[in-house]
Amino acid sequence: MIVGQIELRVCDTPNDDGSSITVEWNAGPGYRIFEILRSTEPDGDFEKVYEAGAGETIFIDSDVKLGKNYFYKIVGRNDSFVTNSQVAGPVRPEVQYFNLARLPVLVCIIVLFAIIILYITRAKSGEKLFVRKIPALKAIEEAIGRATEMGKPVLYVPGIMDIDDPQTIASMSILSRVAEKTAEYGTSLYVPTSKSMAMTMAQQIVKESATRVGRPDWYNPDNIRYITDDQFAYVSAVDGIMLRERPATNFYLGTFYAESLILAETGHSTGAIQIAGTAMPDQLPFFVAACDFTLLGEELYAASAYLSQEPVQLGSLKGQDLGKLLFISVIVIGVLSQIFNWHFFINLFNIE
Amino acid sequence: MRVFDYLSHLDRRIIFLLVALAVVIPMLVPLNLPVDITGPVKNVYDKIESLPEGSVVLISTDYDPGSEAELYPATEAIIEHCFRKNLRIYMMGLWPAGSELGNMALNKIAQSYNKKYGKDYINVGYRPGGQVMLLSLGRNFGDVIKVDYQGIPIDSLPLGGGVKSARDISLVITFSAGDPGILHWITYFHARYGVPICGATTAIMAPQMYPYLSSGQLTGLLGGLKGAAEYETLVDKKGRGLRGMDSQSIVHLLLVGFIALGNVILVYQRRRG
Amino acid sequence: MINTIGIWVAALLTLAIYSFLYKDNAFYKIAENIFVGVSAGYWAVVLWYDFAWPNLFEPLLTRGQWYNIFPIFIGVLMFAPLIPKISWMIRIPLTFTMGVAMAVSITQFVQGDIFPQLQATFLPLSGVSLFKGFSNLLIILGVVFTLIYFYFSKEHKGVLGIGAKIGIWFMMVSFGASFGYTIMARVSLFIGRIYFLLHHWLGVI
Amino acid sequence: MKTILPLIIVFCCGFYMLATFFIPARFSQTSSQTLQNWYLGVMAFFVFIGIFNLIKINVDKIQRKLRDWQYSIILLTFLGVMLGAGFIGGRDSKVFLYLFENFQVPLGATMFSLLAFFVASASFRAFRAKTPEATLLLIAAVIVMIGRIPIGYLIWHKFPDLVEWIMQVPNTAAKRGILFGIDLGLISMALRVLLGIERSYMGGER
Repeated sequence: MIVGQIELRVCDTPNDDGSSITVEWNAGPGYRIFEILRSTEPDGDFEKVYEAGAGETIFIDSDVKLGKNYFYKIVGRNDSFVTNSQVAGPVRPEVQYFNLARLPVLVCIIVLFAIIILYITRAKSGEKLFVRKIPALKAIEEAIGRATEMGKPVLYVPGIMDIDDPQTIASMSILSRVAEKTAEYGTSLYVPTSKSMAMTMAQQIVKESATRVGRPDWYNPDNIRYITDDQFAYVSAVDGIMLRERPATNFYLGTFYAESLILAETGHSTGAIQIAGTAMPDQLPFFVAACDFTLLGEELYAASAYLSQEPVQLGSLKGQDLGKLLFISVIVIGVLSQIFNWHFFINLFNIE
Repeated sequence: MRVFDYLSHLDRRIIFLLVALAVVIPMLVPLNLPVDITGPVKNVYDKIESLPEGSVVLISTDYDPGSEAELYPATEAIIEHCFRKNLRIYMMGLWPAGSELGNMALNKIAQSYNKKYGKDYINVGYRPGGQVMLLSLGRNFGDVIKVDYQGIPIDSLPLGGGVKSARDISLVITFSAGDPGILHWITYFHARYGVPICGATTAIMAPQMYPYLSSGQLTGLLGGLKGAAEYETLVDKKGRGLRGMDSQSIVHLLLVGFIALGNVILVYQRRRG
Repeated sequence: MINTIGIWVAALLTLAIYSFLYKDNAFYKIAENIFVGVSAGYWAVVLWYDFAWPNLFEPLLTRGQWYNIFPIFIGVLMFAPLIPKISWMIRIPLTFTMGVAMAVSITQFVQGDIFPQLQATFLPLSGVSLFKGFSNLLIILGVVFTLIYFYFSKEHKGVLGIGAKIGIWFMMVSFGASFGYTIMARVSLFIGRIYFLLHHWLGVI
Repeated sequence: MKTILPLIIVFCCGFYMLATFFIPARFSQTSSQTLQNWYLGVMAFFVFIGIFNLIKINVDKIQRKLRDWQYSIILLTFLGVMLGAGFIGGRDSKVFLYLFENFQVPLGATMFSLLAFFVASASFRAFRAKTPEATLLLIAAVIVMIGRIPIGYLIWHKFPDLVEWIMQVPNTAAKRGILFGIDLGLISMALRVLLGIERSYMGGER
């Protein structure tokens, strides 16, 4: 069996907190194990720090002290051979204060933030901003009106995730408008939630909304309640509410998983008008099939800005639109890079 | 055409009843509809066929009762094949509830092939720790696994003591319903130790695995119940997979029928204005 | 014995849930209330043992990390609405959670979603088979037209209107296909329940 | 105070967390880890206000003998047993696991499996060729449904390949386009929250 040389490279692990050294090696086939040895002197006593298998080529040594010099060597073995590599070093672990590998992410965030803030300031300065109509949003008010005429309640399901999910926040923002309208009309509003914090937030929102339209007496905290954190148990209870309270209008806005269709089909069987919206692409087909109106993906986020009609909020929508144009341009440049082999551009998008 | 008027207001409970019958009847009276064999499934079969007798296959049950319907039939079919080829099975699981399901299949099939626990197969149960655990497992099984699922010291079992590192494993087969699962085996066990990986995943996950199949990081793949049915055809042992596939075919055809009916009604209603 | 009871309980609860497909009834209500009761208790216990205890209380009580009194205080404020005078303080835990969560989502989505998805769209149009090239072009155009649909700043008329329309077509194909693709997995779940009833409970197959 | 303090908290926590993402040094990583642990802990701890609410509403229902009040007794009994078993006996206690395995798991699986019926009723109703868009939806769905089952292969052996192509090409394209929109919406939403422009979550105060 031919056993090749072992080529050894060591360096301070890039973009870390100075707690490790990266050891990499290249060896021919035939080795069974590699022993990685370390010392603080080039000709001092080397001690074994790691034993690697045949397929491994990299080891991160995190048992090192900041700012101290280290030397490494590797012993490759199989049943009949032992090969020593050259000693590599010195290498010293150091702290990095900026993760260079994440620079493209920082640039992307700054650019997106900048364009959104730019449009927000332009909107603040009184510039008129046009935003096209979103059909599902127009339907919200009509649907509440319908429930009022029928003397039936409105059901609002804010998704099954907690308030750490941006979709839940978007939903809460829409809830505040829905609550205003229902309070104004004096229609009951049920908000069952699957998470305790979401319940707390929804209670605050509905209460304030009622106060704002001068109907604090309308607010009933018992209508905004926690059911259970469990996905399907929550759905079984919401289905029960639909069948027993017979709401005339159902809103499903927020994060949904497989339960989307269970809710929408049960709601349909009770004859309710249904307005759904989610940024979960996998669940959109089911809402589109079973509901009367659906906010697709980004429209859920746009909804709160749109409903408020506040210039600052609308400004951020404009910023998002510029972001889309930016994405399209990046895609075009990327496709051109593929054709003309501009690997530099494509590699910008490699993220550790 | 009163029929269409009736159908356009068809009570959904009739649809529900038909769906239920379409599933239950084929389960009671198997139809044995033929199943085509796809490439990735054949690859799993060929890989197991190619292993010499006595090789150790590591089976990882990375699912729970939620995906039992899709993955358990595949578990049985593959264990069947391994025992028939006189391979030895080393079972573990990355999901807490998986090892119980694996045990059920293992004990059932071991009996019919007269295989002995400890010698021909063992189950070391649930192993938490994801990637870190898999990395140290490949290097040295002894670091991670000290006892089997019953608490018996691993070294006292002939098969347990014989497996020291990834080198002693000829093939890993993971039954995976999510994370941790098949991706961990590919990225941490195949990439590091070069052990070939085969997998059975839920139908939803299967398309995401195609890139790994084409790159060779994954040797073969059973997707969902259909994969299990194909495998049962290959090993010629009719089980839940084939039965389930009969039900699947009937339900799918029923749905296509419903859609066609819905459109006929639509055309009829349009004609009448 | 205890196992047999377990199987009977599971089987009867399964049937109780299915009875809901016919119409709402007392059996469904029983199953529903058992389900909510058991699961709410289950999650309270799990959330406590897996998150609240190890992240808040354990470091303070067993490792003496005194500064962990802060998050516990923040958590206890969940009861603030019970006292009208300080009820506004409920905003402190809410805003704390959201501040951390929103920041984490931003970095996670830029790094884990936007970058890899953009890169995956830089598909080769030359040097591949004609069919592959066509498919790649279709993906690129599909992404662009779908994005155009989500353009809010202009009325969807003229060229923009055509682009948005094509975007909708792509989405409709995607929705239909995803719907059809999921059916198998959903039916598998039902097969699993039927197998449980027929095999484990009744023992007929 | 009632508005300013929460806004300061959201701003500081948010931008500090953003900064730590780019700073590998130890103080940054440990503090960001600590903040994340706290946030997970606080959110989990909140479950007790939910349980409190659940108990309150059901006790109230029983006391006032509202419609279906009898069922609330069942709910509270099971809740009590689970909480008792879990907090006194521990989460590995026999009763706790038994109730989980023989009640919660089959109930969850059965609720989930209702989807087999609902995909049928939804497709009967929704997949009608009313408009060109609806027609596309319908055709794509039918092709995929037939191509996924063995009979599809018997009808035309390229059927499964066609399904794969639809899933990998037009489906991927549309999903990705939707995702980019979602990412932008999310980032702008998160930024509005961090800057205190979006405040409706605080009870709608503007």
